[in-house]
Amino acid sequence: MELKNKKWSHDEFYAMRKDVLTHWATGAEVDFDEAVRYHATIPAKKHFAKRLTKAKKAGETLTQPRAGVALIDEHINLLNYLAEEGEADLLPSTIDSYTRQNQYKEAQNGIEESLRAGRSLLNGFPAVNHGVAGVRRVVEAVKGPVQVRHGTPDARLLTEITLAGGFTAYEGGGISYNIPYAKSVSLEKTIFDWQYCDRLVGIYAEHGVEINREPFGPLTGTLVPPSVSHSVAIIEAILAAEQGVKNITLGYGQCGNLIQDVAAIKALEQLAEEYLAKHGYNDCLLTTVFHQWMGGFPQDEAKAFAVISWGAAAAALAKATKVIVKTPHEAFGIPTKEANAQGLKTTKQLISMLRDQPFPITQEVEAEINIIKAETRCILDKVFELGGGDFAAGTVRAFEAGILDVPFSPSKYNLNKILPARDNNGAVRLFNTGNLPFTQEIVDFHREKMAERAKFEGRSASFQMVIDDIYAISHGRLVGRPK
Amino acid sequence: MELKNKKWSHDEFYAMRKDVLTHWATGAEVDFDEAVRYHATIPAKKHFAKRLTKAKKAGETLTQPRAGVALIDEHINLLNYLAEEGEADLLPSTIDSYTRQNQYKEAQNGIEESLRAGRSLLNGFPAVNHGVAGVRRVVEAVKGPVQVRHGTPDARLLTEITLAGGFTAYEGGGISYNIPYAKSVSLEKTIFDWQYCDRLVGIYAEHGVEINREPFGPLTGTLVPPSVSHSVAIIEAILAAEQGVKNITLGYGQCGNLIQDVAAIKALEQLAEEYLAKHGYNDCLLTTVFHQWMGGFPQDEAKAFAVISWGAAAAALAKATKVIVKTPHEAFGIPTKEANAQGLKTTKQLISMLRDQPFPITQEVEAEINIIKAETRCILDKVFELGGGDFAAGTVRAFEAGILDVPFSPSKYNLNKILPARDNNGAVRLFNTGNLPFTQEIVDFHREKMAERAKFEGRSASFQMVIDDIYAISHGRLVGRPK
Amino acid sequence: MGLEKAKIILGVIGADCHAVGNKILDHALSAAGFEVINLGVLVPQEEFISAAIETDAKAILVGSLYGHGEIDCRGLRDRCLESGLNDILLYVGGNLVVGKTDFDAVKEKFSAMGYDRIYAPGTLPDEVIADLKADLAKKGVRHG
Amino acid sequence: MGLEKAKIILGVIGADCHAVGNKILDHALSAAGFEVINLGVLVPQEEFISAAIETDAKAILVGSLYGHGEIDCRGLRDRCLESGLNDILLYVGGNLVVGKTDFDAVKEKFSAMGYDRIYAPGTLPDEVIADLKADLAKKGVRHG
Ligand code: B12
Ligand code: B12
Repeated sequence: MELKNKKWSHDEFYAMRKDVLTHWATGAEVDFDEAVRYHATIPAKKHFAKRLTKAKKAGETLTQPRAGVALIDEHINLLNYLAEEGEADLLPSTIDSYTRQNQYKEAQNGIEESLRAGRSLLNGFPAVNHGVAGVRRVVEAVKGPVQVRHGTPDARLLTEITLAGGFTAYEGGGISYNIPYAKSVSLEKTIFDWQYCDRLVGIYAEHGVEINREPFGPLTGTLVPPSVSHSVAIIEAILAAEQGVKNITLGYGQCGNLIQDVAAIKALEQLAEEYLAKHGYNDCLLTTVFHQWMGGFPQDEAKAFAVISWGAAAAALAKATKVIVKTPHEAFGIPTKEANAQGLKTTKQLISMLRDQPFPITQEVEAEINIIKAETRCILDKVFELGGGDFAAGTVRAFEAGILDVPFSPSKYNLNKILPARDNNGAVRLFNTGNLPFTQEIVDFHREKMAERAKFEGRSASFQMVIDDIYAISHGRLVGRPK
Repeated sequence: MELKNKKWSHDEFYAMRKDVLTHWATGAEVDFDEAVRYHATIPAKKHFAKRLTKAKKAGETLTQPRAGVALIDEHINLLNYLAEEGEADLLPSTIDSYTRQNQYKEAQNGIEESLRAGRSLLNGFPAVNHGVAGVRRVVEAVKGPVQVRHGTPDARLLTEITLAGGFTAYEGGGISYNIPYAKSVSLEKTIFDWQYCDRLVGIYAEHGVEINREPFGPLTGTLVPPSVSHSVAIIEAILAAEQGVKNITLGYGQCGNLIQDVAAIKALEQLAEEYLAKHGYNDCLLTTVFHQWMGGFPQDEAKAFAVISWGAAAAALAKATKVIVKTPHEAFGIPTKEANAQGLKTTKQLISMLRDQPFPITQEVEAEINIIKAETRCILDKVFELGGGDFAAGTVRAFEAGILDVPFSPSKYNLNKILPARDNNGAVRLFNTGNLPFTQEIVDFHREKMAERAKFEGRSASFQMVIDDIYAISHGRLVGRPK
Repeated sequence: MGLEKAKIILGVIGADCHAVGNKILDHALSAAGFEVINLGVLVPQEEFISAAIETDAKAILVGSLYGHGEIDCRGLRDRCLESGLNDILLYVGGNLVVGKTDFDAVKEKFSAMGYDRIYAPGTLPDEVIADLKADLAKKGVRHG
Repeated sequence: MGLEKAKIILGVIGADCHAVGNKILDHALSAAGFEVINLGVLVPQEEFISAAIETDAKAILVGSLYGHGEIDCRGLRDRCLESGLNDILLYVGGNLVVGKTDFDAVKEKFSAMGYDRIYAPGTLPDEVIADLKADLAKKGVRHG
């Protein structure tokens, strides 16, 4: 197999499909034509892509939680509670970690233990084990549009089952569900497997079924500079579009400095439009998703509400199409449904209070947009070049060379050479730009920013600064200053 | 008596004092010289004015709750809990409503009923009834600087007792503790009575005791346009300075539109410096206080956290010296100490996360600063003119004429002619400028802003719009749009 | 028109100065066809009574927001009876007690004090108006 | 120097990919003078055991953040014993169970599974280092 960013033929796809559907017993339940007919019966208000498109036009920011439990009825109750009490606009089904690792036996075990224990022992909804019929019970009983959210390097069977089950949106990607989630799965393999998922969405599209696709924007969630996550997001958008995906949501995880966060969403939108058009994908509808702070949270719930609110504010001011919501239990564990609803309500209140006041595109925002764009272009163009004009092949080589490099990734396919830290205003910069293909001007920019902070703090930029920044928000600050 | 903005002579002051100290039995406990000696023993870290000055220099925003209960020990426990668990930088002693109306007998009754009931039946701390000795028990047992916060039209005895008791900061003013709090007390009387309070602070200053004074910025807390509250704040600063007050904190209640709120704090600082200097008061130290949203709150606690957070964010971005904190119980009743600490912690987290990112003075902020300044100058200069060069006399006449006019005031000395409403971005404007002495340009500005919103909503500006705006935040929006 | 408007006394009791809800209720009740005698804020019990006698009002609507409602509202029913206001409706609303409290307990307490209807914090005028119309209709009072 | 460094196995168990805490612990433990054999994330029980045998480690530090700790950590002590690791220290930390839970109950549960020390969410490295030094000293292990 030679990895190329090229639309799979139906033959290629169906050949692989035979095998995929045997990975677990429930694969046999998938009947594509019947599934297409089933999708035709889903009402518009439960349709994810349609709801997003409407929100984009109206300038709304929609709220979406993370949530998933082991058993179907509990899962339905949970989602409906979040829709009603939490006023969530969009719903998720967060998949458990065994399923994410294709450990369906362990997932089955988790279902059974949960039945016995009377509480969920899984950290998510094991959709593959529940099968098409189980998934449909959820889709039918739940009051809003639902998306699959996971973190699965090889998600082929999960995609088959959940889409046949009637989900209208699907998170993930060959890079974004590998680099933060896996240790020793090659990018060649995950990009290839995700071409399968994207192709399946594309084939649904060919049959008139619109499914929203969303690369996982925040990656490791820990001090990821916008240009790094934007590069990954845009590459995944291109890979998806090539396979026929038409409705794409690109994501970004809050860094915490308002100017940088607003600029990041604007830059992401503009760059994605530009690159998709430039590479010949002109019929995708793009929306954006802003993730509330994805790193370590404060344990105190009142303090967690502050972090949640600041994320809500930034999402609203940046006019992201949707916001993924954290909860006051974040530092401890999977939230109760009540805690989850609280995070949603806090977010909803802030978003609706701010919807009438867009953040002005000030000089500072403009400057930040420009730097993010310049950095991202350096990376993307180099990836394309390394791939000899192919983003799929280029991505694999770029990670090898550290041209793409995600901080704190557990993957051995990631070089782990760059080191991010906050500048004196809390924006995420690089105190080591590693092998990122930046111009000297950009490298100097980062160096100056770090020097400014180092001088202010009376210490030199070092790994201790990075550690301080990692703990900062959970300890009540944005910038990890020395004591 | 002819009301004039003129420093009282010692004779005038001491003549009135004799009477004041007889208003309730505890007045006899006041011994000024002994009190001056007592103040000398108060350590710097418990000294309000010193803490504020330090914060101003360091660019910090300090947190302060409202809190007060009927009984001394409970009050001490409450304040220490808020300092420790709530991490409050500054502490209050909120006075109960009977004391505020000089109904010391009812307050005594409330103390006794509270003793019997085992819980506070008063909505604050009845300092006059507890007397100098009682107040000192609080000052000594409490871990931080404490301020008296109340809403008392005639606060002369309260001031005597609490200052002799060792409080180092004192809220209120002849306008700001009349117009929002009284119905039929004349401004002549309250300004006069507050000259007494300010003079007392001035005499303490003459004896080397620095007491911080703070006019009550938010007034009725309900859609008060910045220029209206700024005018009152600056007049009260001038009245206080004339009586010898040297350390003044000027306040503003959050309106909810970030640009307007940031601009309001900047404009307040700049205008106050300008007017104090212009009128010959050159040795006052000015700081600012930002009040989190003072109008109706959402009942849901998660939503209340959002409102609290947005207030914290605005305070931090505006770089106010301190912020007065609301609680998740706001819509229901006096908060438990736990709820109060939660509001403080949320606020603290946001403020410390934002302290490294000042809001840029963008064109939009600049424009808003200019309009607030222009409006406030119109009002202040007219007040001065009406008073024949005297701000005290001018204020009385200005309220009669509606030159000064506070929305939703219960006072019959307020004209109640202006009608505020939000513009399309949520900034508070006037859809009826009443008799405010604005230039035609300013009147047109407000008219255009309201027309813009009216057009957007497809209805004309009317009292219904005002009502919708009053309910908006508690119902989850900033602008009260029609359903 | 034709029919006389039912007269309603409105006011905020005790040392309480919260004026906003009072102004909105005044506006809404008037728009709904009642003749509102609004005593404003800081109203002592006697003033409610004398205004009701003077105007032959059908109902007294007492607001209390600031937390002292429990102390301030006690005895108003007795005063009504003492003053010969035997049939008058007594409503009370606002933030009646100190602190966030279970509303059922509050309701019971004020019900025992003789109030006909007790409203929770944040009640909207429409609810009050509907109740008032129904209660007055039961008493045979109509209004234009 | 002079003294040999005590060897410590570090890893995140099961299907768990949370890498940040693991990297920071590695850094802090190494700086504190331990020889850290960091297995990274997604580590099966067997790998902890074989690494400990191979390196003659004095302690295994198991991390579990993602909520499946209860299932994943069971039986590790037995495997140690089966493999002749009779005297090895077993620490476990992270967000060990699904959901915000009373930590005492969690502690009891993992203590019953044979872990010597159990750490609450958000534990800082300094605490772990101090405990490790103390526990190793008790066993007569010193390190440079
Ligand atoms: C960043 C993050 C992620 C990143 C991780 C990126 C990466 N590869 O590292 C991403 C986004 C990929 C992610 C994914 C998931 N996450 Co996550 N994640 C977090 C988060 C926000 C911060 C973790 C972190 O880095 N903290 C900073 C480091 C320095 O602290 P730490 O990890 O806590 O480690 C310290 C201590 O705990 C202790 N410690 C840790 N291990 C050990 C071991 C020993 C022996 C000792 C002594 C001490 C110790 O020392 C460390 C240093 O101080 C936490 C919540 C939080 N804490 O705020 C959730 C959290 C851990 N994640 C959670 C979950 C459920 C998931 C997912 C399943 C997705 C989902 N349902 O939302 C997936 C898991 C996928 C998988 N297979 O594992 C849950 C776990 C729930 C539970 N236990 O009930 C948490 C608690 C969030 C929540 N409340 O729901 N996550
Ligand atoms: C604005 C406000 C103020 C302004 C008032 C300005 C003014 N003159 O009007 C200022 C800043 C001056 C102020 C002062 C004080 N306030 Co105040 N204030 C508020 C606040 C934030 C909003 C009130 C408001 O205007 N709401 C909007 C209107 C439209 O709603 P409403 O008042 O609730 O009225 C509606 C309903 O309740 C109902 N209703 C009201 N009355 C009646 C009567 C009847 C018969 C019926 C049927 C219905 C009804 O209908 C109204 C229309 O929908 C509330 C908290 C909140 N609700 O969020 C606190 C609050 C009412 N205040 C409170 C307190 C304690 C005070 C002070 C003592 C200061 C302090 N300790 O902080 C002083 C009181 C001074 C005094 N002597 O009264 C407490 C009361 C506590 C309690 N009951 O346990 C509250 C609840 C805040 C809190 N949680 O601590 N306050």
